[in-house]
Amino acid sequence: MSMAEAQSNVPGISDEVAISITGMNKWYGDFHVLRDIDLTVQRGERIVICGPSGSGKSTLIRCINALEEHQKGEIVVDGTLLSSDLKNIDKIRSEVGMCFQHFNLFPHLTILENCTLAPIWVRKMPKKEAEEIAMHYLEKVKIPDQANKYPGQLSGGQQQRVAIARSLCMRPRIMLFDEPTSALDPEMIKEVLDTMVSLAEDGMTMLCVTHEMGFARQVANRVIFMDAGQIVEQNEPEEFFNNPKSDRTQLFLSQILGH
Amino acid sequence: MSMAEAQSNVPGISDEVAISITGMNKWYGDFHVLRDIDLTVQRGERIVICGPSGSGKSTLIRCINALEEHQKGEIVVDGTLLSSDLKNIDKIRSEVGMCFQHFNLFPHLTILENCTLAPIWVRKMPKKEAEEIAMHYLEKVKIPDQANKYPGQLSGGQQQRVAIARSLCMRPRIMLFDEPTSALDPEMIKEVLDTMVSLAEDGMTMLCVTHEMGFARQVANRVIFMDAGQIVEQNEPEEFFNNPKSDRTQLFLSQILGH
Amino acid sequence: MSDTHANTVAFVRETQIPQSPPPATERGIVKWLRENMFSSVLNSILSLLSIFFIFMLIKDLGPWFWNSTWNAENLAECRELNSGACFAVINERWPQFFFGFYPAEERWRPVLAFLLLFPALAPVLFDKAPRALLVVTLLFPFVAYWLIWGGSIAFPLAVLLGFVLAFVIWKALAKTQPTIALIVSVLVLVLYQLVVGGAGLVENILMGILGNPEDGPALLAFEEVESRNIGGFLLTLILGITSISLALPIGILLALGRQSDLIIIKYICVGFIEFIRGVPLITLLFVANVLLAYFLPPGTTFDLILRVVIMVTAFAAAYLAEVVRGGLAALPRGQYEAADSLGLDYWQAMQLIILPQALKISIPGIVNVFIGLFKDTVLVSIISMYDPLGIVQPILADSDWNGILWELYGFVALFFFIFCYAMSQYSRYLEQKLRTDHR
Amino acid sequence: MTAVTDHSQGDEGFRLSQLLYDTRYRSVTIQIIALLALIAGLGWLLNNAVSNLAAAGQDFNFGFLGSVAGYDINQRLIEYDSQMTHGRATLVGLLNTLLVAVLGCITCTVIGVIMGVLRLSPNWIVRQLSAVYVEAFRNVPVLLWIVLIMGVMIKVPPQPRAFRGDNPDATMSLWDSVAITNRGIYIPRPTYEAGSALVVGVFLASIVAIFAFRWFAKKRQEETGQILPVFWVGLGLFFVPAILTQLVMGSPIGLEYPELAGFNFSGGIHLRNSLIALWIALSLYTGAFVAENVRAGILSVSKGQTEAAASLGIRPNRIMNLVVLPQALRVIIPPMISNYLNLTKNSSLALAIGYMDLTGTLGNITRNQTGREMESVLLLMAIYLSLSLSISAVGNWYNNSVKLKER
Amino acid sequence: QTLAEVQDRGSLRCGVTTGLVGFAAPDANGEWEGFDVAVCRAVAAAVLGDGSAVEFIPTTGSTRFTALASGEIDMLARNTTWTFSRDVDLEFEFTGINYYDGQGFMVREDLGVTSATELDGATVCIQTGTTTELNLADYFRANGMSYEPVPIETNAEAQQQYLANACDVYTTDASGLAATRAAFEDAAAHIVLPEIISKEPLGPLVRHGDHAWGDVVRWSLNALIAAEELGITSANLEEMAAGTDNPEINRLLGTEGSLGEMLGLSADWAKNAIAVGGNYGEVFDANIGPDTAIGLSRGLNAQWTDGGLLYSPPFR
Ligand SMILES: Nc1ncnc2c1ncn2[C@@H]1O[C@H](COP(=O)(O)OP(=O)(O)OP(=O)(O)O)[C@@H](O)[C@H]1O
Ligand SMILES: Nc1ncnc2c1ncn2[C@@H]1O[C@H](COP(=O)(O)OP(=O)(O)OP(=O)(O)O)[C@@H](O)[C@H]1O
Ligand SMILES: [Mg+2]
Ligand SMILES: [Mg+2]
Repeated sequence: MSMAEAQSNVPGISDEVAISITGMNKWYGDFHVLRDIDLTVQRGERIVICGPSGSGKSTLIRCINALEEHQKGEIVVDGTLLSSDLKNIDKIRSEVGMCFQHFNLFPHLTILENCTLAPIWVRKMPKKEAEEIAMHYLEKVKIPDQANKYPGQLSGGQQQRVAIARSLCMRPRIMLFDEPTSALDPEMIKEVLDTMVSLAEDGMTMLCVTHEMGFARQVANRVIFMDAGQIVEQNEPEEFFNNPKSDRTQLFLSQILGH
Repeated sequence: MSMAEAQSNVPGISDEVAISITGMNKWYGDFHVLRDIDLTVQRGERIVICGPSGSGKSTLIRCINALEEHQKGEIVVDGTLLSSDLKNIDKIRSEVGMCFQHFNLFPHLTILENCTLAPIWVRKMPKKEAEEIAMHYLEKVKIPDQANKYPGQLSGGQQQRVAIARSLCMRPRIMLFDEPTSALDPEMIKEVLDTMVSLAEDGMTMLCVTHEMGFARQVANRVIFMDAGQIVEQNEPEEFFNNPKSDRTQLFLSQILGH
Repeated sequence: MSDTHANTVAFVRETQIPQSPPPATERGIVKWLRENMFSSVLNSILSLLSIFFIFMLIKDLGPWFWNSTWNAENLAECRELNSGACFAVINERWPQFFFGFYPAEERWRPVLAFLLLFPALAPVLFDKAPRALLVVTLLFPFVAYWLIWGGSIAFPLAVLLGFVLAFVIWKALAKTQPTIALIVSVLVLVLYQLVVGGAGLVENILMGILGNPEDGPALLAFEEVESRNIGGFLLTLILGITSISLALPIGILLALGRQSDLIIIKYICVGFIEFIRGVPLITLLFVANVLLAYFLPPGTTFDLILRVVIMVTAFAAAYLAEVVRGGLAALPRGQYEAADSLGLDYWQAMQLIILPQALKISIPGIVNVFIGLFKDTVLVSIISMYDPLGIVQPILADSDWNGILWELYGFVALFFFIFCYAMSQYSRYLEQKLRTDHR
Repeated sequence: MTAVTDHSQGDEGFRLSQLLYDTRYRSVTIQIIALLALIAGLGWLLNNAVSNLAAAGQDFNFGFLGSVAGYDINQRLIEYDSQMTHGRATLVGLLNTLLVAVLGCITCTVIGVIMGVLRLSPNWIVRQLSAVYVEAFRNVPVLLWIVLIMGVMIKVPPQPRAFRGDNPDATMSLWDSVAITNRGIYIPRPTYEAGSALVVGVFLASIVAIFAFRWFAKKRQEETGQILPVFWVGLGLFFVPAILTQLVMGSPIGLEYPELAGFNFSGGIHLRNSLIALWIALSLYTGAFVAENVRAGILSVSKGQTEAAASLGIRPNRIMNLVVLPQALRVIIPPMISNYLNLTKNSSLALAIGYMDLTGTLGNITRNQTGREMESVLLLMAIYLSLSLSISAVGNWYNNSVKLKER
Repeated sequence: QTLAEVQDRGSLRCGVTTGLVGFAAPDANGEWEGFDVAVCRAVAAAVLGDGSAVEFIPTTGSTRFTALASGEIDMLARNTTWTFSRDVDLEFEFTGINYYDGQGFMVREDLGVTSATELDGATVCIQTGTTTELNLADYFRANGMSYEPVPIETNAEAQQQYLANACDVYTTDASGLAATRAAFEDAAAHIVLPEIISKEPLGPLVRHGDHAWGDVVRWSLNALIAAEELGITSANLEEMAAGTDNPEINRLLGTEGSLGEMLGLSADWAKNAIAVGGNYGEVFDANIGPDTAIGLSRGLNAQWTDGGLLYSPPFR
């Protein structure tokens, strides 16, 4: 556990464990997607996951949120064991926020309604209060003036920022991002990354699947490289990019950073 | 004539004019999309067109191929004046190949059939011969082994390469590309760009709408910047990227290259 | 060539070229005709053929319309007066076309109910209508029933009470246990209406207060009108509107069931849907007319209209389920996942996220089912109900109008055309609106 | 809903609340409740039926199908008279249903495809006319069309006796071969005399030849690239050889023309009003829906496909044949199948005009004459259900076989 | 128990034809009138004392038995032939005969046909689901003739087809033919052929097994017949009801004995029944008699005393 110890010295990262995954395995039918995943995430840690397409990055993230069920091993999120008990699932989901590649905003609701929906119906918050919170986070992602528009009226970058705000409104303690910028035009990627950086600065625990290596260098405490359903390498960003240990990582990095 | 002269010294670029556009204007209803376009392309020249969304890049490219008709001005392709004469249009289309952003492969035909369709029905080629040519170009784009699959079974990058091969099978003298990589995942962009580079090395005349600036630097003879339906700036790539003259170009480049 | 940029190494445009108007292409009728009717030889031939066809139609049908008669006692008189159509029959029999054999002096009641339909429908059809009108929508079924069938208001009130009761229970439980709340409230409703006889009990109490119209004058009571006497377009509308409004929720539930992971529920729904869709509506009407009595406890007879409504509803619901299923399937998976990841439970996700979108997508299909259902109501004429088509029979049998046909059928066809066309245009409007919505 | 099925937690022991809160048991609970409710409901209905039947002193058996029917059926595709059984009458009705369904499916497709293509025509007036056709038929009940067309059939054409006399009011059309009367249409019936086998043989051979030529043309194209005019040659092959043989052999295949005899025409084939009215009404009505599907199908092929083909230099009519239609078909076929299904089911409205289809025989006369309501209606539904299921099974099979290959 | 139901409900549900002028058809106001309708009204009057307390439920040849069996109607008065199988197999109870009929043929006069035996090859309009359909098949078969049946659902459609000459012959009960012919503009151009090919005793029927109700319907009909025989008319009804010296009249009208009580009805049940439209003869004359457009003569339907078949069992 030398690495975990090393990290706990970094300011903003506490000793508390936010997510702990032990011996987790997952199959789709006969296809073994995730194999023996062990991962411990400290509160306040910011982890970037990368790897080639199909390596199981999304699946890993989605298992943490119980969007997919795993078949073996344990996932403990914030002290709650992820089991088939609906109550536990609900508890975990309301502590874990998630942002998808394609934003998945609700197109029939305004931005504000998108953000207040879950607080009102899940947290049973009064509408007024929910709206105040929503406006607070919309300001944080710098689009308070779009609150009454519909998602279809915003650009992709704005939509992704709304998606982030929507998750934040549930005041999650952990945020998961699944390639949040890969569906965006080059001009819009920056807006979203900036938002994520500012989240990171606030000390939010983050797990982020992304290929934006600039972002990884800038904010990650740890970079995890996955291939064929396994964690192949994990390290601090500097080390990871400059001295990749495994051949597979080297190959991957050369492709990504290549052009 | 300094530029043309300069270019004619570059190996592979002849003095022959491949495309010449003079005073071309186009309207969609009342909307003036292209304004006074003047452009001369030498045989063997490789031109990259860039510019903000909606500036009329696609429209320009499509006018050259007679997919859209222009209302004023002249387009001469390979010595043939583009008029409403069907014969001229046919002639031009069989000399000009085009690749679309969304590939537009025919989903009900195999890769091989996609490639042989036009040679068989337009060039009235025997099937055997058409297939040989198709396989030749499929090898060139490095997917001969997929020949009997259907487009839906290939990845986006592979599909785009098939689209390129399909155009090449008609042995065009000019290739037009309309954002060939913008619908692709990062890892696949490289495959397609590589294919295009190798085309360029063979001396194909190319007009390419793209925002891949790496590609522009590497292969383009000239970069054209369009805005609001007009050509704002054109120059050799080095000059263009390092010393953009117009403010509009500077702004655009700063955004594109920003992150 | 182009000196503009050929002279400069790097071409830089300094000034903007202004927008200019499109070239004045020739306009006018001649151009329009050439482009739209005579663009090629084939098109010219087609145009001429079409014009000839229209000409023949007008030549044949025109005089029939121009020389029509609107006032006559019987067909013979019509024929004497004029050579064309004899619309006098419509003139004489229109009350039957509209109301069947509804008592003449009570006809204002269905008319009033029909007028009330508009405020009741407004909040459903147009999202700009004031929300307060929803109350009218909810009360409309009861008021309309009372107006059309008459009798004391006690009965509809008693039934309404059952719904209110069920709603209150649902509301109370829904916060904590949505699934159970739904089941319990439906159970309460069923128990109230059928088993315990709550409705009858309450009805009697209310009658006690208001007075029983059968014993003498009573408050808030109309003369009762038998289902048998209701006919014509009134019957069509009753069947159509009731079945449509019942079929929609049932269809949605069936669609959700069919999409469900729960195997047994899924197959129950699939079986029901496929069975209903596999047989002609007319056989279902046979069942309503003939077999239903066998499948109910001895002695329960209920109104033929009600029986037909049940069958038509089941029929439409099965078709609706398929349409809604299409809408559900068209939603990107991400919407379900986003809802899940926010912690919404199944019913919340359905109600707040999935259904509003799925229904929007399926509106054209839903309206098509409605149109089909509305048209299908004429099938009840086969089981000898006096719907607009059925009412033609006694007119044909009348010696005054023996031999008349086109006028009657034409009138009925016109009515259906107006209603169905209006519906399909409305769905087009919605489609259009939803496509541009939020963009 | 997704959740974890990790059975290592089973050792906590089972709590009742898990029935509701544990995803593993919750679904089972709900399903069992639903199943119980279903069984209870069905049981209740069945119980009622049994006791009602008992109370009415009736039993439930299909023996009546074996007893003598006693009624006549005017249109029969197989041998039938009033002394045969109800079962036989049912079969006659079923065949009549199939007849009108098959005829209707063919014509509605032809009408629908033509109208659907015309709706996309650049010709304004044609577009408007086909729109009027589609709207008129889609928005008026099919039953009304059936009775209306039946009315036309009865009232407009001349009566058979109008053909009688030296100076008749009406004459037969198409060189005295077809009689259109208000009792139906009489068309010639082919008669086969000596030598006719040869004509038929030549005709069959020329059909084989058409396929052979197509095969040859394809091969030729593959080898040399030359494109042969398959359509015109095929058309010629279809007609010319058989007609030549017929002429050379001295017309061995004759036609029996309908003639006035007694009250009616006799000889030839009699297409009854009810059949024609039902056929026309169903075809026109369903054709309107088919037209919409065809239109939607053609529109569904994205513009990019046409553009890609155009940019390869392919001509517009070839683009239609090679690129657009093959793709549009995949969109058109599924709704087409449900149109065929609807047409088949709507053919049961034959009842209204006395066409003796399945509903007319089993569902109406047999049901009434025997009083076996329950049995006949259930049997009727079962037959229609199996008809529908087989149509959709065939449709789905076809649909799957042309489905686009996806990743 | 039907009797109790009817009394509870306060109205009688009576199944009639969808429209056959003279027998049962709604007029322009939706008022039903006709010979069968009169039977319904008489029963309603007997049971409820009010001849207008009837709901008329139109049925076609193919829906009528279902309606009765399912309890949708209390009785069926729709020129229905009394046959063995309907009585025994279908489990209905015929409560008497209100019209002795037989199946006949109607043709256009200018067809030149004078006998049914000349109908070989004719096109015949026939209502489906009726006994006439079966009789027709038997008749042509027995005489070795062929015909082309044109099946139709209702009398009105038959009329349309026949008038348009889509069929040469219309066949149904002779009474129905007369009624149909009467509705024609040019009734004289059509003739009813002399052959009557079947016995068609028409009468009201009820469900089997409910004998109390069957009795009520049976004796209401008999009351009308007996009234004619006994000379009771709507004109002299009140006078007779005051008491006469004929004990049978007295028993019938309830001034003597307790027949009404035995039926579970009031004592003046028969008086009410007769009061609606008069006795059988009056009903006949008013709806289908020689003075009406339908113009049927009494024929077999005369009282037995006049050489007809009408013969009411004694009220005793
Ligand atoms: N629902 C599913 N059923 C079966 N296989 C699946 C399913 N979802 C994903 N897979 C497979 O699981 C593997 C891992 O998928 P995953 O989406 O986690 O990869 P990823 O690393 O996120 O890739 P990408 O970078 O393309 O998003 C892939 O091979 C994929 O094909
Ligand atoms: N068929 C059309 N009808 C009307 N306007 C059109 C049509 N096609 C394009 N336009 C408009 O013409 C302008 C130029 O479009 P064009 O597609 O050429 O832009 P572009 O530079 O290729 O943009 P992008 O980078 O988004 O592809 C845009 O404003 C667009 O909205
Ligand atoms: Mg992924
Ligand atoms: Mg573009």
